[in-house]
Amino acid sequence: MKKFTTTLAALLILGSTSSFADGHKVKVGMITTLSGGGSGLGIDVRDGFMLAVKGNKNISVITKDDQRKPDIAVQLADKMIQSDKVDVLTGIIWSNLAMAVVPATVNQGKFYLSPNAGPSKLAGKGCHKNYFNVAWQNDNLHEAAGGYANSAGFKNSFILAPNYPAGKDALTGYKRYFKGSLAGEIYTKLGQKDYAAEIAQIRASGADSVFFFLPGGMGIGFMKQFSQSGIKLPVVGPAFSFDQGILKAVGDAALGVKNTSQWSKDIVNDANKKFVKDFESEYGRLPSLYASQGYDTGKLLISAMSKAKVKDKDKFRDALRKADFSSTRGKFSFDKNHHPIQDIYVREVIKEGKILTNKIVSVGLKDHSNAYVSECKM
Amino acid sequence: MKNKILNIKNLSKSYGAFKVTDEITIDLHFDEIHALIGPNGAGKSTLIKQIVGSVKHDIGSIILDQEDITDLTDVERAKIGISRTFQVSSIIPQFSAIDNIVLSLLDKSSKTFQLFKSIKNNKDLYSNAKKILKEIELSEKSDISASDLSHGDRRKLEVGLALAMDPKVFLFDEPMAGLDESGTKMMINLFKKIKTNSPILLIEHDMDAVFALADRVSVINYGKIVATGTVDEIRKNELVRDVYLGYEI
Amino acid sequence: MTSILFFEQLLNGIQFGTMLFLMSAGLTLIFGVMGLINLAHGSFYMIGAFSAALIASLTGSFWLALLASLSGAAIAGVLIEIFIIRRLYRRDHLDQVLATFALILLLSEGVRWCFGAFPLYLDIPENLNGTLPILDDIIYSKYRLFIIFMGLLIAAGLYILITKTRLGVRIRAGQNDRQMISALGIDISKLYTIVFALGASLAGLAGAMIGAIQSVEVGMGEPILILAFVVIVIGGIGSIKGALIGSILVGVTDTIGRIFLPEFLKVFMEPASATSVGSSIGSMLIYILMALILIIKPSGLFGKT
Amino acid sequence: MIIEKVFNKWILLFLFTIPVFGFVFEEPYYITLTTKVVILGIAGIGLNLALGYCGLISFGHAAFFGLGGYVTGILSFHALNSELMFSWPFVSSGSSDMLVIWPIVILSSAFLALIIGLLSLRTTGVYFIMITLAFAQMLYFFAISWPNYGGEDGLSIYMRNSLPIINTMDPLTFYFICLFWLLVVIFISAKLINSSFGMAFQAIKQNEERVKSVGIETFKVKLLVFVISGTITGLAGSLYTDLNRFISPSVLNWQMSGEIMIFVILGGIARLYGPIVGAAFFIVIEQTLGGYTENWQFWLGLILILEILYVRTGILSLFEKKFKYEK
Repeated sequence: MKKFTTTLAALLILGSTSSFADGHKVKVGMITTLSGGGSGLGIDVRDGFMLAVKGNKNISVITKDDQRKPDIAVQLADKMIQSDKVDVLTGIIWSNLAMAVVPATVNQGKFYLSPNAGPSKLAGKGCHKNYFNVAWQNDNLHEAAGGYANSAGFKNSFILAPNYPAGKDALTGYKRYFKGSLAGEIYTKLGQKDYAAEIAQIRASGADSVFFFLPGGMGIGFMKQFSQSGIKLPVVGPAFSFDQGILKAVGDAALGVKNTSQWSKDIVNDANKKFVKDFESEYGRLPSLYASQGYDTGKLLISAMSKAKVKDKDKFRDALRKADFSSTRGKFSFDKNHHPIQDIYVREVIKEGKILTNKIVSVGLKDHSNAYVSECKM
Repeated sequence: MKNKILNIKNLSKSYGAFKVTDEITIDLHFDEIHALIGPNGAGKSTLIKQIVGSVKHDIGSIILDQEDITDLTDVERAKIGISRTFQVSSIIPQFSAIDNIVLSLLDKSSKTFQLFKSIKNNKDLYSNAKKILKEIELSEKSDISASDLSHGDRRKLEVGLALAMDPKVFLFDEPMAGLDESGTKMMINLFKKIKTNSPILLIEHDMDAVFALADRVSVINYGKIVATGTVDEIRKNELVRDVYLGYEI
Repeated sequence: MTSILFFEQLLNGIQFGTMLFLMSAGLTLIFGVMGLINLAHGSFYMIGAFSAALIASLTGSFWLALLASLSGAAIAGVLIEIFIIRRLYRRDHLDQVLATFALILLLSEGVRWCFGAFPLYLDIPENLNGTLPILDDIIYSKYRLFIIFMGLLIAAGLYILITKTRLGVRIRAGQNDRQMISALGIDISKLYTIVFALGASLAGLAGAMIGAIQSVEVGMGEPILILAFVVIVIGGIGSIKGALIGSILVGVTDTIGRIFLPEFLKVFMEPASATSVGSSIGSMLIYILMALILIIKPSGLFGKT
Repeated sequence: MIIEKVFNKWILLFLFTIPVFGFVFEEPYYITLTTKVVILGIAGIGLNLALGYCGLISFGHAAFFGLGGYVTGILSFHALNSELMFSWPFVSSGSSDMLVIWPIVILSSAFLALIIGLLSLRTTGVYFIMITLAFAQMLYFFAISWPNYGGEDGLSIYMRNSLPIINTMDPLTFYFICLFWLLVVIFISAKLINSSFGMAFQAIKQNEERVKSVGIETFKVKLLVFVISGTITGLAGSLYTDLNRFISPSVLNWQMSGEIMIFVILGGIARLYGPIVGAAFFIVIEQTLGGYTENWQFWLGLILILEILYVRTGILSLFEKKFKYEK
């Protein structure tokens, strides 16, 4: 019976491509960071997405580099909407760029599928029916870190993050779940790479654990310097500083560190196995968190396309909301504000042969949604 | 005091232990050309810089027309009537000759700048500038950009810039250096004519010109005035001979 | 805030300062001798770090990697000087700014092309890992002490080079009077190439030493470039002594400021806003310092007026 | 010179027609791009007055661009949320009317330029370059960490600010508003350059000591030029916020100062239309190269270097050279 339905579905799709070609085609605009610092994330999201939609003739993708500049991202969004007439936008890595692009995009009736950024404003008061976040709300991984800290018995944490909105969200997220006290709370300069001064403070603070959110090169610097400082406190952080792309730059300093993530390459399900295998054979490297998010975004889009035409906005939106695709993360559904409900895992950095990678050690928060659902009027 | 337009007393300036001017006292009478001579590095140009205020002196006073200008800035001194030329031609290279003169006329022509009125339409300014170009015999070259002028013409233009300001005193720093014979002659005549309006403190190496022009001569060496007097007195002064060995005095 | 912590932070500031010195010494030399504003100086920092990471991954030796950073940056410096920079000495500062800005784009993307978009791995040698007790209660990172030591060593080396060697005489001559060195019969273009390569290699060394404890990635050079400019302007452009003192001043101000300012503000304000306001002012502090110094001394601390 | 003047007319003609083509052929993105060229051109013309004509090499004009942008964003943000902005010395709840916003932008940019100018103009040469940079960096770090208006995330205003009668959300209409300002700014600059004041500040660039010696207070002249320059760039910042309906600290970054400077140098310094040509060239290169390769910045760098080494004095000089001695 199952076989029959899939064949039928395949026939239907085949049929539709010829007869209703236009209605089922979707034009995707991908705005992501492909040059300069941080381009690794954008490249992974793009590669993951392209892998997911590979061979699908109904999807055409226009990719543009936002240079990590919000004004460029806004102009690209304008171009894609006005000139290229895309139906769906996706790709943005950074919260500040998302804040610049998303509101205008969804207000113009286009769909936006976020493969990475999930600023609290877009989850709460600023939520929108056409905005779907396929990754996480920004606070999620930090909340899970707070939850993990409780279960690990930490009583007195030292926490630090860069002095910008996402950094503040991170510390808020951790504090929301962490039940112990704080030995210290520091906001560092955005882009800072040397943490000698902060590490000295950690040493002097009497903390029993450290939580940090320092994305990109900032985290590499912190981890290396922290491990050299000889301080033996346990460290926990979100996956960003321990992900596949970045681990080899951190080196052995990261070994044993616990980090929280909604995805890991060792999650056991068919979709994930296929994704990891396909990604490696396609691009010759291990997939990262970002690649998985790009991939899931692509799969979500395909699932919705099989249910409704993109021009029929209400039906297409309903189709998206169902999230009827097999996610690399396993169980995946959208909450009322179109942000994921998913398990957040605790991973540990290990060595597989000579390659550093992550292994799941426990589930940090089960079926976790986000704190802003009630603020969202939709 | 009354016959002195410029009166400089005990002007001193040192860089560390090196005294570039050492208690210089010198004055300038109405209607005169007072020449300042001395070997290279004696402190002549530094003295000019201190009088115009581009270099701050350490002690001493400068009185112009019975007004103490010691504490005024260089621009304020220029405004109340001290006008100079530079030892090395200092003009606005990309301006035409006439525009250089017009620039020099600006301060006198109006109290404030015209922000939006085209300067080229200001007929008065340009006709005044033409008169000055005529005096320095540059009328034909009025539209040539200053950087394309010959060396001699630039020296003339330099003097023209000073003329245009119609100052109380002129400080000329080697105005005739590198001029040909006719140029020197023109300058000598010009200086004789203008000194009745505004007296001139003249630094010059061309001794013939100095002796032809100067009413008084001061000799400076190692930052000190070693002698002051009329041309004849200076010619006879033994000390000056020592300082100026090699010059036919 | 204990005095131990303060002392440790002071050391951190000095360590940061000595690194800045390696960057700014080259920058100030290049400006002093050739009159060149080199925005691409940060690119040599990056090239040094990438050369080191490459050699370290091939040989596993940190010391060979340091050598590679010096030579890699120097080779890049020589090539760039000969093909591009040499034509800019006689140009005005604006052309130099534009051309070296363009070089940043070229070199950053070039490096990304060769090495990929992800940061590279470079670690410190095993025997410099960990800490060392100094004085009674203070323990301090061995590697950071090594950085301070290297910085001072190079400062001393530069001092000897400039005051005691023939090359130094020529460099000083070049700083004072560009016409003079040609009158002395010195091959200027060779001298310029040497000075440029020297500056580039110092920046490269700094990149490798810092890359080992921070991260080796594209774009790592620009933030430190801006800081190095702040340093040489504070110290007075062209003055090596100014660069040294300016570096330490900036390093200490930045480190002490960003840690103690929030603590200090907590005396007057509620902790949350003190942390936030303190960090904001902390990140502006060195620019405030520089503006103040220039307002009082328009040519920097040791600049020629 | 003759050819350059003709070329300038062509530039104006292009500026009037390209967006209309974009409209007719339903390629509104070309309108957006040309609007960007015009706005960045205005910013460049502002900088050019200080940098090109008066020799004040400011590496901190992003401060004015960003301030203009933020003033616009903040006023409109408050109007949108009907939140009180401040209640002293008078009650204000912002505004989304361009006719209110523009004067406030102009006044505040002028004020900032006055302060920065007063402090910076004591220095010269590289010191001036760096102290202006320092002030812009201060604002940048302040904007990043100031939470009220979004910090690093920036501030979205969703709707363009409005004008009476006119619909500013229409791309072509907004374009002509920007073009109007460009013409105003060109007109003002041309008038200034040819005035006695212009004569003074152009002379200062070439020989400041001489200008002092003829009794002109060069400090005041430079300060006024700097203020006018900063004000024009601030106005461009305001339009840029309206173009994107968004403002963030990235426009205060030193790279923004660098880019404005590049437009000026690229087009040819001290040429009235230079910054427009520079901005257009830069954006066209960015767009075309960006379409072909991820590594477009590499090629952009290469093109810029070749331009500096071989064209030397800016694109517009190509249209001048042959006639130099016929002036």
